[in-house]
Amino acid sequence: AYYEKVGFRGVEEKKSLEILLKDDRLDVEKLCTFSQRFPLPSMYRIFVWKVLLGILPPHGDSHALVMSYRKQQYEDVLQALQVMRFVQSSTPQVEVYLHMHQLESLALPRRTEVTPLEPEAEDFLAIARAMAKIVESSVDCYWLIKCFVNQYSNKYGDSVPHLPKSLEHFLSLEDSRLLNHLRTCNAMSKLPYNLWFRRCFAGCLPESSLQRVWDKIISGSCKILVFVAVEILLGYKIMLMGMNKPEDITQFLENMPQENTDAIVTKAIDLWHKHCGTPMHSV
Amino acid sequence: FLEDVKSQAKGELQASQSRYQAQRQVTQALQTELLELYSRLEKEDAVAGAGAAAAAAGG
Amino acid sequence: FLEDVKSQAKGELQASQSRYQAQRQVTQALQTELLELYSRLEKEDAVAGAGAAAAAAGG
Repeated sequence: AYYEKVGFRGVEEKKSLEILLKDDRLDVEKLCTFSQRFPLPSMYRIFVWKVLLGILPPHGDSHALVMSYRKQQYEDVLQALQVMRFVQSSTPQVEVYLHMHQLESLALPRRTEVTPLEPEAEDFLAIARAMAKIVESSVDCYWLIKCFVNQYSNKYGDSVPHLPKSLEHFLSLEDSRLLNHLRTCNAMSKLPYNLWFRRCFAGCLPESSLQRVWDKIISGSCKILVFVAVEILLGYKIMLMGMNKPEDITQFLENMPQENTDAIVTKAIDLWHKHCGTPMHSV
Repeated sequence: FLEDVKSQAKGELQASQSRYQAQRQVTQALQTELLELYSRLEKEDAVAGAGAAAAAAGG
Repeated sequence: FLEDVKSQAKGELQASQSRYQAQRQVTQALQTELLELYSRLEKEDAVAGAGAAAAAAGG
């Protein structure tokens, strides 16, 4: 009965999304609300992400023209990098995306200096690798990575440093015993916060689970990241309670098992709705 | 309806402007690269010139 | 009035497009120059390499 209900809800949700997408002028706010409340059907996900991230404008009539601009811009930047020999046929695709982004933000490194990658560049690459597994077209992929990364740092840059504190708070509400254990063995300051809150779980969760988390980030919440982290800790409580060295805990979490991630994300979304409320604007 | 027309035009203009901005950033990157190459060439020419002069003096 | 707004929007878009085209011509010219420089540098490097090899063989 539960599955019937969920299945029925799924069909209803998909219909209401389709009604939203039929508008000549897409209502971005309603699309945000929808994506915050419900999972995006995978057939519409990339389209909705492109609209929410401003890669496509609200007006459907403009989509072809705007996409031709986007494609041209992609090709212009790529071609310049090829001429400058920053990019060769052997360059991995995600590094191509990185150099394109660097060129566009006037941060292309000097090639004569062989410097190790900045942490931001490593974060970009991790997000790019995950996005490349979700999105087929390289033009779409580049634009989605770039706009995702830009939106994340512009919109949530100030909140990200506070997320570990928030994690501690919600973990204390959900399971104070686990929190105490982690505190006792000095693990709280060594949790993989970069992986969780700077890379948004890219390289940590498999893409099928990851995209459901990114739905929420793209539509306007970075708080979801905290609840995913809480559910990961709760999900592996037994293992974690058995570890006493902080580096073992970090090591385990950085290479987390990939089996139950869908359930973890589902629980995280429920917990997030429970604590932060479900957006109730009419959809 | 007027707002509609305006917002549609705005969306298209923004995309067009972004394409233009990227082209400007490409220009800057190319210029930086060219400057570096020219200074490298000049250095090499100076070294080659000094080498040739030394060879001529020695011979 | 609506026609007015539309034609203004169209004008702005065209202006943006022509700015883009102009900038694109600049980058094309720079790219050509860059390619030429690269091939000049490569020739010089080859000559220098051959010279060094000859010197080593002669010495």
